[in-house]
Amino acid sequence: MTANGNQRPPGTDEPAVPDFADALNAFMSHREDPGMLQLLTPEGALVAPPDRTPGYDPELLRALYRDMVMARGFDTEATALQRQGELGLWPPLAGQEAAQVGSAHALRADDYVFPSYREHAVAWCRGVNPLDIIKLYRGVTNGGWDPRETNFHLYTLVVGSHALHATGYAMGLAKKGSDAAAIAYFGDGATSEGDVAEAFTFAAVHSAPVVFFCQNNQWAISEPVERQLRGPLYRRADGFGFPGVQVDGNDALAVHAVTRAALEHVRAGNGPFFIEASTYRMGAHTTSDDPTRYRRPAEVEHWRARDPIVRLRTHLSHADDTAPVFFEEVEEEARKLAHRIRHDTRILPHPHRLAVFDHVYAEGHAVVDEEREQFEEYHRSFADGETE
Amino acid sequence: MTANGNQRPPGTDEPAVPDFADALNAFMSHREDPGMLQLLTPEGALVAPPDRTPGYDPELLRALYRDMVMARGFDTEATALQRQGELGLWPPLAGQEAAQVGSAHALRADDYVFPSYREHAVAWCRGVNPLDIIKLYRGVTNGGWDPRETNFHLYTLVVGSHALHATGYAMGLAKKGSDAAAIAYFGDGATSEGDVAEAFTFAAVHSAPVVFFCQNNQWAISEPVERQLRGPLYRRADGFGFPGVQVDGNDALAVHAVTRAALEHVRAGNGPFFIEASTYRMGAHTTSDDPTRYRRPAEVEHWRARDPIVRLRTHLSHADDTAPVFFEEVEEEARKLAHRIRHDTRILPHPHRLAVFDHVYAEGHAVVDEEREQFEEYHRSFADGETE
Amino acid sequence: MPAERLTLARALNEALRTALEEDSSVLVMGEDVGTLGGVFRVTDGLQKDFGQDRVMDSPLAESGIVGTAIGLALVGYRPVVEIQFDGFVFPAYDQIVTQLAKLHARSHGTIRMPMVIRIPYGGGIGAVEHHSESPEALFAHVAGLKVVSPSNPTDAYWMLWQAIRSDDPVIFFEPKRRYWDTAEVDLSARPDPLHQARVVRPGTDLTLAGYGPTVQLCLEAAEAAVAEGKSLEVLDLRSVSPVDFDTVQRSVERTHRLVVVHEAPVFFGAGAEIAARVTTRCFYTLEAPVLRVGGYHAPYPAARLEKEFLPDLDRVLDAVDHSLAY
Amino acid sequence: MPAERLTLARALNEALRTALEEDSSVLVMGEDVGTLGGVFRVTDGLQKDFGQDRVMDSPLAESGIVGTAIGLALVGYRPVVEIQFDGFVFPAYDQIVTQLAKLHARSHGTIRMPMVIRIPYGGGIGAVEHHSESPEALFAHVAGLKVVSPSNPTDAYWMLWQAIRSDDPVIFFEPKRRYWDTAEVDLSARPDPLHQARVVRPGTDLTLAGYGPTVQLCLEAAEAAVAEGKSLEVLDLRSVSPVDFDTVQRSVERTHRLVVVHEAPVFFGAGAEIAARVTTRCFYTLEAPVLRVGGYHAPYPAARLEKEFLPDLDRVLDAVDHSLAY
Ligand SMILES: Cc1ncc(C[n+]2csc(CCOP(=O)(O)OP(=O)(O)O)c2C)c(N)n1
Ligand SMILES: Cc1ncc(C[n+]2csc(CCOP(=O)(O)OP(=O)(O)O)c2C)c(N)n1
Ligand SMILES: [Mg+2]
Ligand SMILES: [Mg+2]
Repeated sequence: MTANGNQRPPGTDEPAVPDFADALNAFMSHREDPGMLQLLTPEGALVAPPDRTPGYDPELLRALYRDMVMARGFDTEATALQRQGELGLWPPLAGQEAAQVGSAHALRADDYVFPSYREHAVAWCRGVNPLDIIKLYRGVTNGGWDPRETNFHLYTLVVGSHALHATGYAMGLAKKGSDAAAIAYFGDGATSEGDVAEAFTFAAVHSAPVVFFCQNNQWAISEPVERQLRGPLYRRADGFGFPGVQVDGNDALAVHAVTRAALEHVRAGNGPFFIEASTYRMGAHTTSDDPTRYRRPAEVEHWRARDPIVRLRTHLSHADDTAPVFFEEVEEEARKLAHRIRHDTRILPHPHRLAVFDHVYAEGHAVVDEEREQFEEYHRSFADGETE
Repeated sequence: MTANGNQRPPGTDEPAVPDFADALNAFMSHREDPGMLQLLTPEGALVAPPDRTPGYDPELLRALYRDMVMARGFDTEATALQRQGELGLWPPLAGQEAAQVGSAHALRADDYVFPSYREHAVAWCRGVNPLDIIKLYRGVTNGGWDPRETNFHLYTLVVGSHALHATGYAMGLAKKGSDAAAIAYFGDGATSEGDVAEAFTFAAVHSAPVVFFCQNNQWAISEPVERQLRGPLYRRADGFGFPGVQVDGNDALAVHAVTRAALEHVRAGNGPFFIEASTYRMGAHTTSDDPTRYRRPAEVEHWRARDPIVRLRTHLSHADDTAPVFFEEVEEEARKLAHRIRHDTRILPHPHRLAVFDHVYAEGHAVVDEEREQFEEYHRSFADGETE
Repeated sequence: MPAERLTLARALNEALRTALEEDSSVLVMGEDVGTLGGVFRVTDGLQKDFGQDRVMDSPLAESGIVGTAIGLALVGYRPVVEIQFDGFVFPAYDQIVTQLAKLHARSHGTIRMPMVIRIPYGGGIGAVEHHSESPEALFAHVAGLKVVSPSNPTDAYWMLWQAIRSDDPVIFFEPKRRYWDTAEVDLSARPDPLHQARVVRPGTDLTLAGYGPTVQLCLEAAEAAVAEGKSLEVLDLRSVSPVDFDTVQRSVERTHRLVVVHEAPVFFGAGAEIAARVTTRCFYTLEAPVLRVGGYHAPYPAARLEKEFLPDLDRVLDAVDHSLAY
Repeated sequence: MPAERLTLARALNEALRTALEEDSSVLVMGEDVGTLGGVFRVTDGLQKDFGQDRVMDSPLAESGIVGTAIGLALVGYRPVVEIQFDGFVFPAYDQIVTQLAKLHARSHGTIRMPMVIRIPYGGGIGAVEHHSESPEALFAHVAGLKVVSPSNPTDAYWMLWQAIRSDDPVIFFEPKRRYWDTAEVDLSARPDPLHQARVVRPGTDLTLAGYGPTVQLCLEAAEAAVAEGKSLEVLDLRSVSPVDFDTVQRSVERTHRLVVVHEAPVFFGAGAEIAARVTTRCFYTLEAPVLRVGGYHAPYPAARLEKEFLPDLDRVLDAVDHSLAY
């Protein structure tokens, strides 16, 4: 059992098969409009017969479904905790579960993930303890977990800056002769930041094994995607000399397939790969945000009908005859997770005040030492810890 | 006569004709390989017959030729002046005359130019006094000219940053309802900077009337273009949602035609346009540079055979029967210009020491005032100006 | 206009509104400043009233925002740029430091850069990382920029209005934890000059100098000190570049002691420059070294630790005691 | 290794070479550091000897260079990054300030950022704009970074070697106008701790403190002052973050007077922090305010004016006179 209470060690369910990318290409070339890749329709039906659907595997789909439900359970609970004043802030993920879980399941354990701040479902799949994410948004820490344990980096809040870290990391992997890959998650808005473009350039020039995974959730806070860029976004990569594809980000199966193909591509030394997963943030940008100020209910309704969890559930129950007990068990597991999180959040210890001075430097700094000393002295000056 | 002693007021020789872009398109679509646009071969022959060559006009070609020779004369003289210790630095332009003069002639007087630091030929065509550029590299000023007089902005040395200024300027032009355009000149290396990518995004989203003119001279100091990007470069624009083309940057006629079409495109409200002019810096990056450390003589020879001035001269003398006296007159003019520059450079006045404090702020600043006062007081303290 | 009770955020909104009305070259731009009215609602309703052409939502790219604003200024506009939070100004730092700050000097005065960059700054609101910083010293060191920060709704209104009318680039730091402070704002009173400090509470024993969010804290400290029989003078510096050293000097000549309070880390912070210069000016007058209360040389901590990091009443009074003990 | 006569630039080259030899995780990266060997030839020959995989020419994008170096550090490398000139570090400022400086603290110490950012800085070489600046204060204010600057070939060698071995990010400012200074460098002597200041010339009447390019100037001033019967002590601070205040304090306790000299503008410069802290530590010892000699609050001027802007012998001696007149 991993840190998050998740039975499955992260990312081991789908070892890369060398000809998967070929299968995906064959699938794409059979389609009339090779635009956005979709394997499951919003109604839960397969676009092609199972034997012509790359990576089709009901077991995998149930694993994806389970993690999507768990992630939503966690997310819903965290949102509630914020409303109750237990968290300072929460950026809800609801709506983006297929994009995150589908891609995360395509990763190997030794791949390294660079998330932004909303990748709770990816974190879950990697085995990060959800409570560690809670800690961050509760204001207990600016970090939360040891990235080396899960190869899931700390959240990065400065939009786009981690795309370069992923690129550098991937350059390093290649230098070391490893066939692991790096993946950077960022939003549609992030693609405007110069750092993302620079990451594209460096990754392309160095043929770095990095997948750029963009969740185009249609909004950067209040700005619709048309105000951020002139699309189509997935073509951005071509101008930097590497391939980019658009995938239905609410279709976990398609996301999984395309990410798996992308990872094969980059592992083979072909350089970076860009994925635009078209999805939707069903909730607010964060709990501080009021999306009714900038988007119409009809739009939200339109996307609610495309809920990625419903889609997969429909498919599993109709096309695959998954037994109802499976869904009940998953629901129950998610309820337990939410309960555990609620409980554990409330008893999270307050950080020690001296932690302000911890780890500013690895090898010390005279000014920090001096200030820490004065700080301690100052607090000692209050009799009997009256201000503790 | 304008400030640079150039008879022709800048940029008035070629009023935009609405269907020029169509003519260019027609030309392109008749070609087998619609890759790099070339109208004049390196041997000086027209690719298509004159009547099917967009914008073909011997008078224009002579005007281009004249300015190219003048610019090279100026550039050669400035390089010599630097070698003699009269300038601190000089970034030679030799080899890039066709790209610069061809594009500059397509501009209107009310268009606004944002150069980097090597656009001496564009400056010349805009009517900037060459001595003002000399001043900059002599270390007399960090500016040199009043951009409002020629709509030629100050040189920008921080690579790529002016691409955003051009975009903002163009956004402002559109806001004002003007049909003028902005053009930003930068190098192949500059395309790696985040600012250039951000400029592409802003320009595309705002449909700003700006032409991005990239002189791909194959090198960013010692780094060949393959170490900077994965090409082809002209396709960069497409990924940002606007057109980009590659033109033979040593073919002044083609550069002129494509820039004219690009300007029509942006003026019509279609948003930005990207031009990659493939050319070569025949000399050093700057006079501080030693290109023999990083490039092979064969490469330099290859490009020397593609000298843009020779190409145009060959065409004019063979295909157009331009009289030899024309070339002699132009040479003589260039010699005179060089002579004037050499003379005027040597007598350029030293700036006044108090200029250090000038124009730091438009509305003053107490610290500057205090420091200026102390500075004056300090200098007064030396008796009889002994340290003057 | 008669006096109105306004929050600091609302006063800023009114100042923007007034500037947009008075001068058609004024533009407002930034991330989410349009439909949303900004994450703090400082630009609320402006796009509705002045249109998308004058109140523009920008793509998510700070260098792009400032860089295009420079271009807009070149063609005659007066852009008022919003950076969403203090910690997100750094992608624009190059444009601010190498371009915006220098263009006037480089052009020998022919180009002006009448731009305001509004930055909500400082802590105390329990925010996540990068949302509570005080980077003013990083701008004050750069010649060509002016740096100011209002402490109350009235100053917020007038200082922003003045900053927008200024032909110099002004980095305008808004104390975000004071956004919801209310005060009677007299929109018809004539304001002080933008860079003039103000004695907000006279006193005789020691001078407390703050700006932005710490002025209120200094006032509370002065009030608390009364009980101990100490009379503290409080200065609202209002401007960090330039600093109104004349007013500070006059105050110190009266009180002989100075404590500077800001949220930014003390090391290389604004207090250092104030201490250095005031000590030079008042070397024989000062009866104690200029003391500084501020953040530590550490990254701004997680929200649950911020009260340890931020100057508070006790820390200010402690510094006052130290100073008076000399 | 025996002592060798080396220029400062060559000493840096030797330090890089030593580091590349000793530790296979050391990488050198930056614009033109490969084939060309850097515009100042500091990386000359390294790519030839250590290969393109360890000495990498980077695309022209400073944020990209530092950002990818962060990723390389995460995967176990020790990148030594070159920024071509002082004025071109600002596009990387965001990565340095919000990422590089904070990752160790954010990760509660589990991540280390053993990165060196080499920046040729300062004026005096008649360069064009953006090629002569001294932005060290803009880094020293940022917690998580260390900032050092050597003044001579021996320190250049040892300090760079130490900086590369440090597990903290070090901003390494190289005094470009001293690149061609030569000295006998003993590559086998044990170096002082990286952040320790050094008394390079003892004296009794006043302390002159400099770092990087101004140490030599301070020494010349001390020499010139002898003729006037003044004995000046000269400190080479060597480190700007942290500053070795203990050594400064001990010196000031002996001399009672301090003048700080740096090329950076005085306003909000390193001298301010030194003045503020030393005045607090030595309040009763100082017989004059700490005076500062440095650049003005103005953009670095065109080359033909730089001698007006830069501290020189006369200006240092003038400050000494002012201090001694108290
Ligand atoms: C450099 C930077 N600028 C601004 C912000 C404030 N901000 C946080 S999230 C966000 C929008 C991000 O949109 P997008 O990239 O589409 O991701 P999403 O939130 O939709 O997942 C903004 C503007 C930031 N965090 N970093
Ligand atoms: C931001 C920035 N980084 C580095 C430099 C140093 N530098 C000056 S020119 C140059 C190469 C530019 O190459 P390119 O853009 O191709 O233009 P070219 O010089 O070839 O015309 C470099 C690295 C700079 N001026 N600005
Ligand atoms: Mg989004
Ligand atoms: Mg080039």
